[in-house]
Amino acid sequence: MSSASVLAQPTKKPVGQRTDVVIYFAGDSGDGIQAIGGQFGHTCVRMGNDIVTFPDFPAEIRAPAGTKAGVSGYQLQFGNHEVLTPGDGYDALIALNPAALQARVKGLKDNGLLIVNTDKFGELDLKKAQCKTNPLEDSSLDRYQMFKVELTRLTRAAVFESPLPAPLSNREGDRCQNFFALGMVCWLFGRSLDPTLQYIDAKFGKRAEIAEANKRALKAGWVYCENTDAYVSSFEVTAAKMAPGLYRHITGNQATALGLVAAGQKAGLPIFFASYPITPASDILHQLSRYKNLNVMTAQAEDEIAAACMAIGGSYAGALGCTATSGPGLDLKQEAISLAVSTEMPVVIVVVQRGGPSTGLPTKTEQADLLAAIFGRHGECPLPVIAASTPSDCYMATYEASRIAIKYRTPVIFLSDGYLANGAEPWLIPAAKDLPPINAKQLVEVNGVKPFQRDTETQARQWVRIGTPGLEHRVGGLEKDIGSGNISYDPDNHENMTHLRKAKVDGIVREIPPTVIAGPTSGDLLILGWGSTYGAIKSAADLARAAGKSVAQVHLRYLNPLPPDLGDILKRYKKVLIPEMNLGQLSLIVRAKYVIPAQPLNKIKGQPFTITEITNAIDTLLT
Amino acid sequence: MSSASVLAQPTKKPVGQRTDVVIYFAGDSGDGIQAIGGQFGHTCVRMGNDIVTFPDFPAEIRAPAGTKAGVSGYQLQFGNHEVLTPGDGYDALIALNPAALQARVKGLKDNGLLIVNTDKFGELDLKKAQCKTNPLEDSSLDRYQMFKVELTRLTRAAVFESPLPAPLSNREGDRCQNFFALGMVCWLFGRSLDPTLQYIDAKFGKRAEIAEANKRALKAGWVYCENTDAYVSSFEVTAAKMAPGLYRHITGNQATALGLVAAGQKAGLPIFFASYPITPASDILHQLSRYKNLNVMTAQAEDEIAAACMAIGGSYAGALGCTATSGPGLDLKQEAISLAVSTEMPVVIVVVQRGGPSTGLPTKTEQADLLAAIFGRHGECPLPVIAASTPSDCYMATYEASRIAIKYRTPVIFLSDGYLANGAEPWLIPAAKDLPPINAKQLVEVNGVKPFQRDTETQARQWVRIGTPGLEHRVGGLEKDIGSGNISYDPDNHENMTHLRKAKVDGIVREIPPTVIAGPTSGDLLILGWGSTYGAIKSAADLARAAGKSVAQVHLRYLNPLPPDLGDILKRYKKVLIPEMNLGQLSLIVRAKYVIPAQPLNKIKGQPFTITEITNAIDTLLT
Amino acid sequence: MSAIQTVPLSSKKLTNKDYESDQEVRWCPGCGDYAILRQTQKVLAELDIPREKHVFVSGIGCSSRFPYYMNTYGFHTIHGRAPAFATGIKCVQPDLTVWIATGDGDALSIGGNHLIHALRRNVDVKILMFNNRIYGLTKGQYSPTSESGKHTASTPMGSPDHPLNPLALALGVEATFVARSLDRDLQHLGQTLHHSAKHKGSAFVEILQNCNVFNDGEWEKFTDKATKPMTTLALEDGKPMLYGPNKDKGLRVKGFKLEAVDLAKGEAKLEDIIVADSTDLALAEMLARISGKDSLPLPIGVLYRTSRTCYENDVVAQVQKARQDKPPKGDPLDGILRAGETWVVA
Amino acid sequence: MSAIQTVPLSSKKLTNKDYESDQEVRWCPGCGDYAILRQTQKVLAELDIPREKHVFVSGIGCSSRFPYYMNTYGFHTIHGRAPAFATGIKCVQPDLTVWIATGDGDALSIGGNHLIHALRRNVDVKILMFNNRIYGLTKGQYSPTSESGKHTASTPMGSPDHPLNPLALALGVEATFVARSLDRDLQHLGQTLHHSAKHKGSAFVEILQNCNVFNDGEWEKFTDKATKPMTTLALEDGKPMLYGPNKDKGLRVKGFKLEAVDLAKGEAKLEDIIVADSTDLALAEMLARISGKDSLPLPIGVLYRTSRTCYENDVVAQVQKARQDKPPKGDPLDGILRAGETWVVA
Ligand SMILES: Cc1ncc(C[n+]2csc(CCOP(=O)(O)OP(=O)(O)O)c2C)c(N)n1
Ligand SMILES: Cc1ncc(C[n+]2csc(CCOP(=O)(O)OP(=O)(O)O)c2C)c(N)n1
Ligand code: SF4
Ligand code: SF4
Ligand SMILES: [Mg+2]
Ligand SMILES: [Mg+2]
Repeated sequence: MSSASVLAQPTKKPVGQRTDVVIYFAGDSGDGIQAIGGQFGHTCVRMGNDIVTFPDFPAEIRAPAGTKAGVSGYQLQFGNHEVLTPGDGYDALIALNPAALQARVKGLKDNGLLIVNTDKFGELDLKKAQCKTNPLEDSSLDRYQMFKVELTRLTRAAVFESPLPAPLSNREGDRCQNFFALGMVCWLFGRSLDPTLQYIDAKFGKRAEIAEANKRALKAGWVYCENTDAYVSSFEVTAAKMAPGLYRHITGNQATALGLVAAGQKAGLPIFFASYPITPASDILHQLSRYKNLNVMTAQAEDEIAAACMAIGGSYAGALGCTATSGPGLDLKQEAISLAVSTEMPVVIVVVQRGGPSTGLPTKTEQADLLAAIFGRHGECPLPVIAASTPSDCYMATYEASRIAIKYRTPVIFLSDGYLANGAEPWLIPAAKDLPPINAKQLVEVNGVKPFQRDTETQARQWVRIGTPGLEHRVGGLEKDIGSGNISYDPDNHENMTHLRKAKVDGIVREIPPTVIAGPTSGDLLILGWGSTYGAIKSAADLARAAGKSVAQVHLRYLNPLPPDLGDILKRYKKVLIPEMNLGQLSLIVRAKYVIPAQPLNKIKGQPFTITEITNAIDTLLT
Repeated sequence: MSSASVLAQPTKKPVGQRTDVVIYFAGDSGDGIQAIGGQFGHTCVRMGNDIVTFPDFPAEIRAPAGTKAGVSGYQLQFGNHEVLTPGDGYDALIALNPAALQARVKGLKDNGLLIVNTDKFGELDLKKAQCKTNPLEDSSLDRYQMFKVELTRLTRAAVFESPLPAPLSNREGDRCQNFFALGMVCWLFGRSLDPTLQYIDAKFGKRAEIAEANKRALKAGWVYCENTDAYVSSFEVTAAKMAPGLYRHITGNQATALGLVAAGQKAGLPIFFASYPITPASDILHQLSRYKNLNVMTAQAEDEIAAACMAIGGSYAGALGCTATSGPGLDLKQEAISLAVSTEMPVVIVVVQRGGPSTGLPTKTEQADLLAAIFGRHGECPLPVIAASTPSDCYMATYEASRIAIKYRTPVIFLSDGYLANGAEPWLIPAAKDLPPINAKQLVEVNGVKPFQRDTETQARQWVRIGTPGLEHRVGGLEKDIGSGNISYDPDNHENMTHLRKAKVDGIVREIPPTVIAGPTSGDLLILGWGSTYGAIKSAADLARAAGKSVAQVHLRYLNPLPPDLGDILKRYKKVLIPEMNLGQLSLIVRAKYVIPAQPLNKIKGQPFTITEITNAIDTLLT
Repeated sequence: MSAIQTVPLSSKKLTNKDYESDQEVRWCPGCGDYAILRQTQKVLAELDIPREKHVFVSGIGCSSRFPYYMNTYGFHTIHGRAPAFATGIKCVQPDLTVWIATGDGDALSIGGNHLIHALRRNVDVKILMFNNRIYGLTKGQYSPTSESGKHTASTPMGSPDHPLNPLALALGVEATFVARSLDRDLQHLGQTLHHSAKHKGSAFVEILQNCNVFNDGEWEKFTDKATKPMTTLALEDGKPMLYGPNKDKGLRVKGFKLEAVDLAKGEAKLEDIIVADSTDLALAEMLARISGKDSLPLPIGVLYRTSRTCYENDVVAQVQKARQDKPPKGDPLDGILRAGETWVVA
Repeated sequence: MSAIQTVPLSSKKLTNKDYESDQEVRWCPGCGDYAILRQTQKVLAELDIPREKHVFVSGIGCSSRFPYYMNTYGFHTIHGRAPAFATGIKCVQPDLTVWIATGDGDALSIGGNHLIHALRRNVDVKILMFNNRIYGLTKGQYSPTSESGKHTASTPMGSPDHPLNPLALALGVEATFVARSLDRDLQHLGQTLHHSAKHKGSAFVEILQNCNVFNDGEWEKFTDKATKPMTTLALEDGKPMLYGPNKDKGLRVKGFKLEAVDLAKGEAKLEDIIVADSTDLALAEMLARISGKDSLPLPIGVLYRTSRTCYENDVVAQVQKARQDKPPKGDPLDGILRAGETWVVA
């Protein structure tokens, strides 16, 4: 279904202009925050803005109501230009209860708009939120524009204003509060209600009374702002100049799933995806299990080890075997991945990084699995590692990971993270025909080629279609004779094979296009990044250059092997800054490989970098 | 049982003198090569020599008889000075069949002594060994001193010379061939037969006919050389000047087991050792299960994951939890180790490295698990890593690993390898009282100290004796509040905790004594090593200095954190060479940390370095 | 005995409250886990065991958050491995009462192997498996106990797996105590927990638990007051297996099969009805096979119990025996360092 | 059907020889594995399946070297995980005949979880478990089937573990084919392998195998010609369970227990003797519990078989159904990329 863009709801009040706005919705886990956040983002996109979103929710399915631990948040930036991060400070915070206020008000800019539901500031509410005094009454919020709303009362009034198609309980009525709030926000930022009205119909269509109640609440919120005397004004953000074409929303996990499907289609192979659920990777399994009509098989394994082994078995049998997991699962899969390296099986391992160590912060983002991806297996066990920089970029990154896995007959790790996985952005839908081809040639007949024979360019060994008469052979994890593939304990052979495995992966540099440098090709500072830090780094680098500083940016897709021209590039700058959401993992590799004193900038809070944090680091290094 | 040293068997023939000799015994897996190799080493030791041994056997329990794959070898160097490696080339090779000859003759020095069993060079034997022509007849062995013996016939003659205490089959008689060969070698190198005669009695005592047959064969081998006209001469190696004291033989695995027992004794804690068998680590379990009278509990778990978890459970309950494994098992344990890092449990993880990746070369040695030990877990998950340099050094290294684990409440990885694990050397037995103390203080009463309170120096948190009334608390793998230990999703807290975990491990530098430099304290070349390469590096460095070169040696016990003075030391040499049995893992860390272009020297053949290999690298670097 | 000992306080009588920790309970409102938590706190207060001697070990899952809410010792470990941690704990401190709180995913999917090995070893731990037939914490994928064909987040076209029967599995590996109870039958749950606590050895208790968010109503027909009498059969040793609102239906054996009969309708006499006997393995296996899907009522209570040495007892006994048989002399460490063949260099 | 297909050659009749690979067999002389290898080669030659359609998958262990010696496709994987690899293989190429060669350690210790999940899913693989009650490859530690108290390299004072009963485990997880045979009874072994090959679904075959190096004689009383008639009972569907040199001893049911009776001594009549019926689960469970340690003979042959959809069939069928129900139009990839809500920027 494709739908045209929509226009702003007409208002009678004066409207200001802004180039971008950052909004934060916050409430209880059960308050439907993710729904209205997503819906608001969608509306912005339909109105032609670029957006970046950042859902931020607790690890519990439903943490105790009213507590800070239970706060669910949704941050979103929309603008009339390319938007790269969810934004540093918020222009507006919608806080549906005191806990949400307490937990998130730190991020609101001075003079920012603060919408609070005054009906939720009773004594018990304050206690649950661990407020000693009522923040609405002490002067702690003086530096914000406060917009107090009796959200609960007003919602009820709107919902039960006239009879509904069927009776609804008070509790059910109260559940519509989020849409009342959304209605307000739509008014405030001149957003159309249409996409949301459509959404409500589609979602609650089967229960007309609920749909009607939510629609009433949504409209009431809008009308409330239009009519209220409260001193707040509406802003408008005009449409961004986006490349023309067909767009859709996409999260990183969706893009990852689509990238795998695309690889299967282009390679003419079935996808065999085996996985064990784990936050924040589970959605990839959910997505893929809905693409069976594109020759995708999915299996929920008994654990991560089995998932990896099933995927390898799938590749052995001629499919593109893949699996997805997060940190703890990566640890568990390493032994199997090691077998895939040894037996040269094309497998894609998606790792959606989250806060560690151990169970850590399962719903928060981090980039601390890079070294584990590259070095986390016993023995010399090299494999390619690839990362994506934005949610939609997961599509091409996964595709590229698959292409390399197939071409080089090797497991490839694709590194995503919690921020990419759950973050959404508008995506100019690429055409299938523009994808680079994937040659998934398998040996399907006896033609003089031996199962262990290698491609002279890639060093990839044959991918024998098992079941083919005359090609019967055995593979395994013991060291293999470099020629015949039979077990070999010969010392020289082992050294040769070890070098061969390394050379094969190192040889993938030939796949890497020349490195793109944003900014000057030599100068004072190069910011080198990888993964989801892209947006923040680009914004900060752009700002620095706009301020006349000699700052360039390189963002890596290939982490192993590194691009062949990287060493030369690095040497052209006086300083190199490497921002990472870890304690300096890419830094370690770059320092070791190029023997340069690259500066790490580390943040390890389960939250993406803000632009300001990177700007500050630039300023410190350049003075 | 302690036994006095023994004197050489008196011979009537002239005797030459040597400072050291390298011998290689080779035969079929079923030929008893390991037995006579061990026995010969033992004899040398009893005669006052220093020795280093290197058993080298196939991965199969018993590979097919007569094939190269089935060759079992035992290399041994003995000398009248400190012996550091099993030797580069052999002075003598005892080859009990053509396969053994074919597989090992490469290592025999020119003009070296080659003893062959001519009875085993029939057509079938040659075919099994894949010999096209009979090597005894073509001229391929001309550069060796060949000593052909009809070993089978002579052994039978000796064994059945007169009636035995009970009848023996021909096959059983033939099994004595190894002792005939040993008898010959004892004559050739002026070794006493007494220790072997004692050994035979002890081992076969219950079956007098077998004991008698073996003794006859042993003596016959000696007498054969004494009387034979073959042109071979006997050499003697006088006793080495070894520090006075009580000695024993020890392998790395024995020393590792003893180190753990020592730690338990000194800390006043039970040892709870849980493990899953894997070559070459299994023996540690076997050893420890024999020390139950020293308060050692051992458990054979269902797999490596369970073993690690059991060990952590043991530590949680107040014992010193430990486990041992090899590469594939390390991969599997990483997720559990990550929990031990997060919950701060003192656990010792022994990793006996072997050839990888995957199943690789399970009976061969390698040093390729260093990066996996340091970085192989998801998230930022630091822990101390410690290595041993010789078989007997495993004792102190394991003890130190345990001491640090307990003092800092952290899992510690101790890296051994196949060469250390199976290699034996004489060991001046240390006294229990000389070990540094271990303070294993646990919180066993309510005294105002909180379970998550930290030691101000070490940052170690309390080790609460669970079961103590009033100290009930909960731990887990989710991120913990830095003060209370309760679950915390707070961004700043996570960053603080991440830094705290790193600082705690980094702080272990305070345990590291000043680095010992062998050779000049500044100069042309520093050779930096770790693990079992010690002997080869020391020998080569000593030789280089003797030849007037400016070459120093530093050998690391602490791999993480690295010694605090290492950076300064490295900078004092023009070049740094890092020999490793991997593709440059320590090199990577050193280059990253100190930003110096250290030179890797890599060997990855499942075999230890020879002195020559290191000497060559020195020569290349210094010219 | 192991060297690790703690001194128990003279234990005053405790109440449920004493077993509530200071941590907020973070399950969804309405989750069956609440009832299990409350019953466990109640049962513990009734047991004659000092509070500090209880340890709750868990894996990962909603259910595995359990230890945080118990004011005892607690270890929230990693997914599926709780039995292994518990085994280590028991070997080092055999006098602790070790509980495992686990889910159907944690225990039977990733943790299946550790579970069966703990059970066959008869490690003295009480395993409470909260069976909601779904993965709660990861938001609704099917679990090893989900019925085949089930539509979930990961199986939009239905699950292709045949489910595991937890009780049949436990019996198959010769667990020494196998029981089933319900989150919504507080009294039965309390009793069952009590029995498990009293059992010396591994106790496996499957607790049918409602996940009202991702699998609401899964067990309703067994827990709903209206249907429960006909759909469940509470086993009581020595008593005939009767059920139904008027206790006039019962189970009878026919060949090697169980059969439901109606006494009121004269289909059988009381003497025909099997008498519950939790020591009969073959009977337990037949009962365990009742799925509740056909006409037979689902048995709840203790299906089987037997006694066998506990693993940790043997482990500890070997240490004791070794210390008796080979008592270390002098400094024991010096003793073993010098054991075996040694020689003197002068 | 999956997209992965190969074209079979018109298969000429093959012999044992054709199933021997060119690799040297590297087991210890006298190892029971040799006999199993030879029988398997023989059975394969007799089956109506082209050679290239066989795949042998294994874990790690002496037994797991098996695939190297079979001139078929073979995958020597990692310790304990063969069932998971096999599941992947079967889903992608369901028409292959997939065999798993595994040991008691590989299958039941580290691999226990994958085994039970493969069995309950009924993945169509033939699992040959070489039970030598020891770890051979790692030189003689006890395994999950070793009797408790066993003295081995790792248990000098005796194993503290109660052994697993592989057949009871398999039945506990509702395996659809459960059998036992002996390395030394070539004919019986051949037949049993044949039955397993013909079964559609997971077939679990325990093969009692002698490790003459580390556990010699473990099964001697069941394999030795002299004692075998009294110690084993060969099950044959439809035939009464008779054994003994003169087939005059048999098994009878008493309550829920099996009992050995001597017909010659008049202890029972032929009608009292149970008739073998491999479709009766309760009977199979009782037979599986016979340990061979007491007076009852150890049953060999097929204890149980039933039929159930195979996992991979469902997996593949869902793909087929999805392709029928939602046939991709145009370039299918473009189709899904553009599915859902989209909008045009002009
Ligand atoms: C190694 C690992 N894999 C996966 C996960 C993700 N995970 C957490 S809980 C869970 C399953 C929970 O299901 P269950 O055990 O039934 O518990 P419930 O939430 O239903 O109580 C999974 C897959 C994890 N935490 N660790
Ligand atoms: C992950 C891992 N752990 C441990 C090992 C060591 N290992 C190899 S085979 C084996 C057990 C073999 O026993 P079994 O499966 O009974 O086979 P058998 O040799 O008796 O035929 C073990 C523990 C390994 N190879 N990989
Ligand atoms: S998701 Fe289900 S099991 Fe988990 S807390 Fe919520 S209701 Fe309970
Ligand atoms: S160790 Fe045992 S099982 Fe392994 S090959 Fe030798 S006899 Fe066979
Ligand atoms: Mg569950
Ligand atoms: Mg075995």
